[in-house]
Amino acid sequence: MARKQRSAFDDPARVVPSSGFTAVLTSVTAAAMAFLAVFALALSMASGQLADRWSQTLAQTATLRLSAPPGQIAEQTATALEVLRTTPGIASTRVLEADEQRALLEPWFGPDLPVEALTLPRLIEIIEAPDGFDAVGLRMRLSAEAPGAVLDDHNRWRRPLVQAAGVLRGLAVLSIVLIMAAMAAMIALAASFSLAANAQVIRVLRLVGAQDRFIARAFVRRFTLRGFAGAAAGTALGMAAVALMPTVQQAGGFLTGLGFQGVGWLVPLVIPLLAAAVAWAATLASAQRVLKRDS
Amino acid sequence: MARKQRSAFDDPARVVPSSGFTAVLTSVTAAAMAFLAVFALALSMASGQLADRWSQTLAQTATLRLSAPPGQIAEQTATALEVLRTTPGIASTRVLEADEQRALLEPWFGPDLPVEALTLPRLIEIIEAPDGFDAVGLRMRLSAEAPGAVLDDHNRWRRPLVQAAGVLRGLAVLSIVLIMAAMAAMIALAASFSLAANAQVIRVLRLVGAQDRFIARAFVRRFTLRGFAGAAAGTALGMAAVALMPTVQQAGGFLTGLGFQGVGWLVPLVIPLLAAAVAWAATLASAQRVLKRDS
Amino acid sequence: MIKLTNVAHGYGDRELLTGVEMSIAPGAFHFLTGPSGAGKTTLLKLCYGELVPSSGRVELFGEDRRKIGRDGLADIRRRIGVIHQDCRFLDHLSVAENIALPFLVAGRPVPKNDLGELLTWVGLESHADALPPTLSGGERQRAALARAVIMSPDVVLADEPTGNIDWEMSMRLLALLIELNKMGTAVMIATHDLNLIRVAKPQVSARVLRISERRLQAAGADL
Amino acid sequence: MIKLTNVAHGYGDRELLTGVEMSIAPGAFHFLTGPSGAGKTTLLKLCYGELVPSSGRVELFGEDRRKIGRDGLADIRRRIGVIHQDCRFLDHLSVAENIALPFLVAGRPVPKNDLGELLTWVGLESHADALPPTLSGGERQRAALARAVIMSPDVVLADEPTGNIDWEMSMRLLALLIELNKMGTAVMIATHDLNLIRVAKPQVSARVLRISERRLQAAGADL
Ligand SMILES: Nc1ncnc2c1ncn2[C@@H]1O[C@H](COP(=O)(O)OP(=O)(O)OP(=O)(O)O)[C@@H](O)[C@H]1O
Ligand SMILES: Nc1ncnc2c1ncn2[C@@H]1O[C@H](COP(=O)(O)OP(=O)(O)OP(=O)(O)O)[C@@H](O)[C@H]1O
Ligand SMILES: [Mg+2]
Ligand SMILES: [Mg+2]
Repeated sequence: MARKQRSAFDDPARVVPSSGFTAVLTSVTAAAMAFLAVFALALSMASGQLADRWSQTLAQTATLRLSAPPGQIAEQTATALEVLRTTPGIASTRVLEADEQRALLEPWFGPDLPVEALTLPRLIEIIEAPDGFDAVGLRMRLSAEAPGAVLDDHNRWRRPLVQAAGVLRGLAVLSIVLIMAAMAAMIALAASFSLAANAQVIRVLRLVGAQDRFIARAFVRRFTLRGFAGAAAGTALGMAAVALMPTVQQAGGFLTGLGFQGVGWLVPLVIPLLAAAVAWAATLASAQRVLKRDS
Repeated sequence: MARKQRSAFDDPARVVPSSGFTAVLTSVTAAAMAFLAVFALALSMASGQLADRWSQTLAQTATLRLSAPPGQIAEQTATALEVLRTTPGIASTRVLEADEQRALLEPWFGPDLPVEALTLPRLIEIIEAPDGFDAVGLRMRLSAEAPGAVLDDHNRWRRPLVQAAGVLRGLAVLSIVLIMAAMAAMIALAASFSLAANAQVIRVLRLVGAQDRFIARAFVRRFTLRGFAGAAAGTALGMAAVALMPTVQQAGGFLTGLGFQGVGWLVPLVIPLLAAAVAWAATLASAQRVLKRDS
Repeated sequence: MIKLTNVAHGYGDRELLTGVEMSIAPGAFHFLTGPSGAGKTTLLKLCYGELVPSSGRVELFGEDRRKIGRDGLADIRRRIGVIHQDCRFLDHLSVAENIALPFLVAGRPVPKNDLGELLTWVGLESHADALPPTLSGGERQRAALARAVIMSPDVVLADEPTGNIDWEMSMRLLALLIELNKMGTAVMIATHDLNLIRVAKPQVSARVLRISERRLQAAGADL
Repeated sequence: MIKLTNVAHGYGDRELLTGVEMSIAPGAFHFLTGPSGAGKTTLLKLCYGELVPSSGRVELFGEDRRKIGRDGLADIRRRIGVIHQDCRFLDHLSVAENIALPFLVAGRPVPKNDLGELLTWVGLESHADALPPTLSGGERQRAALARAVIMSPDVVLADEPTGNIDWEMSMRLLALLIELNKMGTAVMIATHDLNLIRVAKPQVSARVLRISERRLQAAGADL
């Protein structure tokens, strides 16, 4: 049995045992769940970033196709460009060169396609601003001002990927919510178990005239500190583990590894605070329950 | 204090308390971790399926483009088809019709493209067998027998997605490994804590002449059963929760919701067995440690 | 200060005490005897409010036990020093801290001098820093007595305080209780040790109560 | 059967017992006295192997305590019935189960008749199904005694077995121990109750040992 460091003469809260397995229990539970929570956070943030990149890469381009008799093509191109320029949410536009058009068509026709000989429509690449533009409104304006222009906003291609990204993010958030809930539940359990294990201590304190307030305060302080300390240790361990994870190859800019970016490293720091809050609430609740029960 | 159901007269293992908070502790820990593990499993399997679909959808098609003088095109097409037919790993091939080619080109040229007037290359769609084919070998054979044929295996498109799918699956496996490890650690901890809390029981048993074997057996049996029962309950709850999850919209066949498919429902059933095994090993180890320590 | 009127108590169906009339006035000195299992400990628990009677009325310092809230009970416990039969301590605190516990939980400063004197009186000065589990049986009882009296309570209720103590030390503890009683503290001692009662009787005007057939009676002249 | 040769024991630096020579032969009847904290419980713990002496040699049934493994110690415990000073029970088992515990852990069938008789003898027949925490102090001690003797051990070591029991019941337990002793069981009782010793002396040829100034001595003629 280890001797305490400070005496209860100086610090009345020491009437609650600090060592012993119920104490370790709370700390270790908090640490383990915090460790898991850090990983869940990392996963959630990584898949969030992944989802963002996918939406951005695929969503922020569109194409305008202009077919018109050779005499009108230049005029309609200018009109269309003007329309695009004044459409909010479009960052830039660019008329594709013949070479680029050939490159686009090469998979289908081979390099020998006589692009010059064909009455190919003119293609204008549109780069969206982050907020995107109003495709329906743009289509209406175009049909009025440049009837040969057809807008292709790649919706067909991007919808499934944007949805996929959304689902991914949803799964990550779900798992973090689950782990946080499990953490809260386990800490609460550990705190009430510890309190139950200290029934003997409570009896002795009652016998010598301790008021509920005094007993509850002593327990709540102890367990809040323990929950915080345990979760802090677990978080630190988890962050160290995440930092040491081998970085995944960035495949074509599509993917990012597991890990925090920049200020993202600050996010896991809420975990110990959360754990402390949970431990506080759980201990207070079960202290009041236990104290009320045994007369 | 609840009375026991059966008497220790009939079942000597009852000398270890079955109720009380140390018992509940082990069961509840096992249940909570099993619950989490089920979700991790579901996540891992869902992302595994997601990854599989992505690889399949994108990886299992390829295109062969044949450009040749009009007189040779029929002959080379026949040769190429013959080559493809004899290439292992190709499930089927199909020569694209003019309409289909027009549909493919429409986004670039509009519906008015005079396909008939153009010397368009012939396009052959290749459906791979699940194992895929040897693209390098096929290219070599084609260059010898049908020099106008160019194989496009969509590698450019599929590589990032296949890698993305792999990373996703990796993250899911990582999280399941982490949760399983946490489950094992927590059950082991709970078991040894419970044993420590029963130091008094061990002392009494020693006093009346119980051998280590007897004490260890009583504890190990108890805790193994508890770990199993707790984990079984947690698994059942987790599976029920997964089954009740709203199914995510299948976006373009790319995505699947969180859940188990067919025999996948049997996989979580290993969790209680694993928990029981962990509880067994942990209790045995700490029983032997505790028993050895207090002489 | 403590008054029991027509009190009955039992566990489950089994009635243990019935029609108990008793009162502890300031300065009283009572012995409580009766065979093992008669209900001595139960009666003491009724007196310090740990048990609520099945029927009848228990008044603690003028208040009906049934109407006393938990904080009120805590206040009352500070005025009653209890020596429990299976002396309960906080095993993680030293003997000195355990004895000073009533001061600690009341948030009052511990009078270190009184504590030292008391430790010496009960012969535990060399065990002040020991942990309770290392104490011998008699040392535990003496520590429990010290804890019961440290706050100079109005009443001391002692349950079998000399069960594990040799005769010499018993006399010393009895002397301490008698001295407290002379200063006005009411004392009630549950014991099966008739010799202790015989020795005490000439020194204080002690009343001897006996539980017999579920009733509380004044003991016969055989004591 | 139990033999202590030049045994010394202490906790930490503090030496409690020194140069102890003692042996418990079959059929012997010993009393052990000494002031509170003298080391009576410690000496008994040495006798049933819970403590290993700081120096000297303890022989239990012919074997050196230091050479006895844990399973060997378990076997020896089945031959020694111990009544612990703070009677320890398994609180989740009934009183009857607790008393039968030595049979249960030995994997032997419980002789229900003997158990019933024993319960009646110690006056616990109506508490057979109660849980230990509900027992009164004296009832606990009686249950501990019943558990110690149920297996008809070769030696019974009783630590303060009558501390919480009234005189009448004490006499009854003493009679039980004397009867066992007459059937060959060695008995050693640590007690501070000199009356108990005085009553027993005429009935059995009891030796009275006394711990005084860290040494074990035969008690003087004042008993
Ligand atoms: N919580 C309880 N539940 C049920 N029965 C109880 C409980 N507490 C005590 N008893 C029973 O009530 C009876 C009286 O108990 P109590 O402790 O008051 O006796 P006592 O007079 O102090 O005896 P002793 O001298 O042996 O200490 C005993 O038979 C005991 O078994
Ligand atoms: N584990 C321990 N660690 C330290 N000191 C101990 C330990 N056990 C006992 N002691 C001390 O050793 C001394 C003798 O203890 P022991 O229990 O043998 O006394 P005893 O003769 O049985 O006394 P009593 O009649 O009061 O029961 C006491 O002063 C006690 O504080
Ligand atoms: Mg009692
Ligand atoms: Mg002792």
